[in-house]
Amino acid sequence: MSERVITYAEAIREAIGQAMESDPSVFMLGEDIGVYGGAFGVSGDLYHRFGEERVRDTPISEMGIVGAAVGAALVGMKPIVEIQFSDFTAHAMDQIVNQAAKIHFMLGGELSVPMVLRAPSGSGTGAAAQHSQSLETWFAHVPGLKVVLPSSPMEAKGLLLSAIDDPNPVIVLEHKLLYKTSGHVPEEMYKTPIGVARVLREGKDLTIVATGVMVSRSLEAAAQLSQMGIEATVIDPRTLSPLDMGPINDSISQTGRVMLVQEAPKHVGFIAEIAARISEGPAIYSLTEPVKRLCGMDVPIPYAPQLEKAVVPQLPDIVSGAQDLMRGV
Amino acid sequence: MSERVITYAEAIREAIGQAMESDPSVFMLGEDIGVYGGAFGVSGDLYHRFGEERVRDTPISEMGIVGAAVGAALVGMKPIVEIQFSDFTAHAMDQIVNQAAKIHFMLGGELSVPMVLRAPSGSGTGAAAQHSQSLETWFAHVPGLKVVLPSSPMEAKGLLLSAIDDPNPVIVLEHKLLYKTSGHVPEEMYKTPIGVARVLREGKDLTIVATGVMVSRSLEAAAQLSQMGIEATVIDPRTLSPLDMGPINDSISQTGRVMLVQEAPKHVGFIAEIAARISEGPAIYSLTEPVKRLCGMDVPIPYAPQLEKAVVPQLPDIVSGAQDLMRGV
Amino acid sequence: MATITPLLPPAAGKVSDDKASAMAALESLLAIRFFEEAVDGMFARGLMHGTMHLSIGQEAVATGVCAALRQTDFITSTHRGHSHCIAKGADLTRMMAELLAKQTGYCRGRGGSMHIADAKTGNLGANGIVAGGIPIAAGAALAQKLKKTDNVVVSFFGDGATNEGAFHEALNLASVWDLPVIFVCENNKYGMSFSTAKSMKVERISERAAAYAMPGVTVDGNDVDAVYEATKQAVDRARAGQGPTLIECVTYRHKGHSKSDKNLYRTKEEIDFWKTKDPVGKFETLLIEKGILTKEQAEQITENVRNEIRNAITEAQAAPDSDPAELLSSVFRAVN
Amino acid sequence: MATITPLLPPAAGKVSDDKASAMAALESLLAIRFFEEAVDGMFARGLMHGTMHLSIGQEAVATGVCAALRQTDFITSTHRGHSHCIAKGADLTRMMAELLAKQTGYCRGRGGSMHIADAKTGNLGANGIVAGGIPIAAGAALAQKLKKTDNVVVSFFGDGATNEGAFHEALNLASVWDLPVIFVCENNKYGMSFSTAKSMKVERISERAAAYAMPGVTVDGNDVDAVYEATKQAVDRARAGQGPTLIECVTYRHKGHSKSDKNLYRTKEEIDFWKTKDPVGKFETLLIEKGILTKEQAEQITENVRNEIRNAITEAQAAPDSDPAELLSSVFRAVN
Ligand SMILES: Cc1ncc(C[n+]2csc(CCOP(=O)(O)OP(=O)(O)O)c2C)c(N)n1
Ligand SMILES: Cc1ncc(C[n+]2csc(CCOP(=O)(O)OP(=O)(O)O)c2C)c(N)n1
Ligand SMILES: [Mg+2]
Ligand SMILES: [Mg+2]
Repeated sequence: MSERVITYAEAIREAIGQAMESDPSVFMLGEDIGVYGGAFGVSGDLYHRFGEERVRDTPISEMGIVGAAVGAALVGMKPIVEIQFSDFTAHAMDQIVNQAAKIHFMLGGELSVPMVLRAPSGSGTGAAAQHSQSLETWFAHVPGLKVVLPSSPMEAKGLLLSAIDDPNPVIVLEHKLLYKTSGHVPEEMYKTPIGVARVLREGKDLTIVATGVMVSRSLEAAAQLSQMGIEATVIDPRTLSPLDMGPINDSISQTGRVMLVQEAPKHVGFIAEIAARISEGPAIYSLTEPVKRLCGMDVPIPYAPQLEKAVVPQLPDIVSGAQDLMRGV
Repeated sequence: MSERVITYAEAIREAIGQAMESDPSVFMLGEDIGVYGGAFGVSGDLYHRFGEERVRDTPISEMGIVGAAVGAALVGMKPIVEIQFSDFTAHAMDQIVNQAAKIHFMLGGELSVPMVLRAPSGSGTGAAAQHSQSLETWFAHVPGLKVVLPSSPMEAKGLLLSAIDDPNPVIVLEHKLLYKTSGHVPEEMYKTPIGVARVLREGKDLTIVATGVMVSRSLEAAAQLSQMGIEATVIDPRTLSPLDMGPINDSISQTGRVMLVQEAPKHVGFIAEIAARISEGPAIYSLTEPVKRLCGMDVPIPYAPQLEKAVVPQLPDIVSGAQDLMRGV
Repeated sequence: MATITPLLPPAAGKVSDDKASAMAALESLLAIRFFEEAVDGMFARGLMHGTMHLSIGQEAVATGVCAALRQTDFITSTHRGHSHCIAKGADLTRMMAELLAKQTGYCRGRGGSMHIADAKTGNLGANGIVAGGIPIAAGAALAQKLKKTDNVVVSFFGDGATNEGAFHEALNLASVWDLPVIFVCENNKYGMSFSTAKSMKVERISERAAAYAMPGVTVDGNDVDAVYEATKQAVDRARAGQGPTLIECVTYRHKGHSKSDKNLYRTKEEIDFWKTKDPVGKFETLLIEKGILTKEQAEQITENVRNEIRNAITEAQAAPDSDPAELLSSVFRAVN
Repeated sequence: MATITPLLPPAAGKVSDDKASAMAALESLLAIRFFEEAVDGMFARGLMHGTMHLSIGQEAVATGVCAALRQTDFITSTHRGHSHCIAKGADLTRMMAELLAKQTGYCRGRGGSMHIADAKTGNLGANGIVAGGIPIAAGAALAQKLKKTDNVVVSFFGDGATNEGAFHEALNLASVWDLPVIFVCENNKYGMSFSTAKSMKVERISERAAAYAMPGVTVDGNDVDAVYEATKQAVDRARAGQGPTLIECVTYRHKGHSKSDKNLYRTKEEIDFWKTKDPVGKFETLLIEKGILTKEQAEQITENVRNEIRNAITEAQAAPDSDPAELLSSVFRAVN
């Protein structure tokens, strides 16, 4: 029997549709998610299947709609907010950080905010600096938020179903370049646990830890490296908060070399946390080379295609980064 | 001749007053900075000295006032925005991050945003989770922003004068607990360079890198440690973006041990960047112990005094952290 | 546990016409007043921590509004939230315990004055962020609509809050979705030190309702009856699916904005003038004048409420301090 | 370098009454139309990258507004900003070069369609954030007040933008500070796919001005004269220190929201109806009818503008691609 293959966008839509079918408290709200089907086509036909009450188009007011989701969640609904581009979460940081993330703790534990916030993240579409950021670092740093970055259709569905089920606010940063990529996704509802990293490939020479769109890029790089006789382990943390260091530490104890790959600017980016944890031990004792970070440049994302490509790690950068690490340069 | 001693709040006020005297394009705007004198008394009598046009009370609308500062800066003014508590920058992230930080680059270099955003940061006043955060990580991660954390009256004045003079947006996060602390501050206008770390104390046994209010706390700890025969170097990066690793690397090459201290939650916090840079070399080769981070717990800041103290590093924590590091535990 | 008689609407007409409703309202006014006077005193004596914002002078707003609500209705509140919390029916002991940073407080000592919430009475929480509760109220109202309940949500906020973007976005959402929410602005003429005369150009905040094609009314916020009547109308509209209303209640705070206020921005004359319009005394006098209560009965109620507050303090002080050991495990609700 | 005759106000009365003013306005309308048709075509042929938002059908707004401005006045613009940029006097070659990601483009290829700014003509920038430019406009106007110039600032934005908090906060600041700023809403009836009928309950967006005690007017946004007259009045008020105005220009975009729009949310009839109200043809016809221009002169202008656009494309295409080597050094302006 051949495995069913669907796109990342379809996987997300399927997860939402199944959750809405099985739980009447689940609903969606966001800009242009109705008849338009979502800026990236994610909500698609959900509007036609579930109607305008549960697939709720909103005026352009990110703070308001995230706040509305917080309020609905507080009284027992399970809202899924779509923010059209993750960059626009900048408008909703108060509701995300000062409200959603803190309410359960700050108000003493009786109330909670079972809300999911999904947003397309990342560069690569020529949309320039205000539509291309990778802002996971902000959210991962905030106690009270869980943060997941699905890197494949399979993860997209499973992580989203976990997020919807979670009684806490979960930020799901999807990657624009992944929406049209395909992969096997089971039809039934299944959950990918939040807080568990995934080892995608095992190799003895070096450990690559990558997030978001860098995961598939790193896997491709690993395949090329393998042709050159370099065998890389590739690990996707999947969840940035909480972070599962187990497989990363284990792998480094085998390989002694680690390269951390993220699209976001390097300075004070999420991946520094992994470097920091390694530096605190135990993995530091296994290192035969310093840690290597391969990250976005510390610049806003430019428009021109050649500039945009230049500022985030591309396949050849990952390959040559790994080669450099193997050569100790 | 005895040195003049003033408070941190007075030092900031003096810097603003001198800048406003010497440059008519400098003005202040913020909530309750006029006759009230500022929520933490920083603007004090500036309103009476410079009038309501240049010390401009605003309606409660953080996004609007930061946006107004961006607009004024774009056409040649030098606004200094006060955000009453740094937590409320959550409302202004779009203007700070999507506008101020990116304009110079994204618009091709002709325009720039010479704006200063000052905000009181940190915990310790019983104001609970929405009034006590340390959000420097967010800003430090954004290309196009400079971020400074003055840790003494002397730095407060000097860094602020550099910030006002800088043709780029600079975020100045002041610490609430420092406002009433005193120290020597020269009367004349002087600039503390942005992007240069400061070594406050030299010791051969371990290197302590601390930010914000943790700097003075670490100095106190170092004094206690010295009594116990442990000599610590204490370094204040002062500027988180751009970050000066030189003195940190130099010191580690002498001591072989490093403890990184921040108030903000540990997970994906700024100080991880320093650990990451160490892990990338060259400092990693000098380490005789893994890096140690001493940070805020990954929880929102609680109200109760004993809880609030428990969640951020206190003097005894720094002392015992250093002892642990010396003992290799 | 220390509580007062829950507010209840009059059988018909005004609160001050109906004995049971009027007595409960008087209890509410007094409880808010005495609760806050007590904490003000404890604060001054260094027995309390942090900061706090008192509603002394504004008690009629929360009282008049909550008299029109059911326990299953919801509210969102503000940094100046004791009055809303009490009027919605909170346990005074747990409130006091929270201010005293006790384990038995509403927030287990994690929130303090600015974050008290009470799931049981539908109080979705005070809020340290000006206007922060307004979109949340819209969302809670959206949930009522989706769940097809006939509960309503009241969002309390100040005059200053109406200059925030959150106010605008939330009112627009409530308007276009016909949500069962009532926006109650306590216009006490200042947002901290900044007067409404300077922070906005409209004469009346209720004029802002027109931007959302929503009814807007202004009432005397020191008059329980007036507040109740406006709320009742708005609640009826909301329950009938006719959407939101903005109610402006004009009032005044007698005390400074917070503990650190030197009151440089308003005159003694202005404060004294407003003290003559004190909502608590005014309502008590009205009831006596109308013959709803005798002076003696009023004194008895006063004494009872004082005792409740004293009990609340005693009980709260006896409670254990909040516990640092449980902090790390309290950030997230456990996943089943 | 390819430019058109700069817009200029009529000596008196309407734009369409004054030959020089009218001819410049026609050039502006045509330049916007042809520029966008050209880029639309290049996009379709895969010669352009990213996304883009066209103002085809809305040209009269930017044209009528900018006819009332001086070069030293400022504008802030939007994601749909080509028209504003052209009407304010930008060099068409540098605009085209930017869209083609060239080093000679206004942003050196770093910004693209959504971020073109032109310091020389006072264009403080298009903006990818809906309503993002509105507070910036207020700030630029505050600077004019502080510097005691008599320049004004125009902020362009869409109907959808008026639901954002940024709109509310900025209009309030402009109001309380009496800033020389004119808020120009291009109401094209949709924010992406969401109609104004659904995104707000007011009939006219200009009604929202009342929340800031600010004059608000609605004009036919497809009529250069109407837009000009309303703007002129507002500019006069602003220059005289009498504060801001909100102008709603009712118009329509013929094309989809952006390149990826399937137009599922509006009918063909609606689009066709609005095409009959095309502002460019309408203005040309008016001028011919009024005898300001002959048909031949109009054709000549059309041909000239077409040539300018062709030149712009040719020049832009010949320019070098933008240079990755300078990126890292371009994030900050160097400190002296
Ligand atoms: C977003 C935000 N901005 C500023 C503050 C600081 N602050 C707390 S209360 C207050 C005044 C609020 O005024 P108003 O809404 O009129 O309420 P009042 O205090 O008069 O009850 C201010 C400025 C805050 N808590 N949150
Ligand atoms: C803050 C923000 N939210 C959402 C978007 C996505 N978006 C871009 S344009 C647009 C529609 C804007 O509508 P309107 O203001 O009416 O302008 P128009 O496109 O009709 O010219 C949307 C939703 C954005 N760019 N910024
Ligand atoms: Mg007020
Ligand atoms: Mg529109």
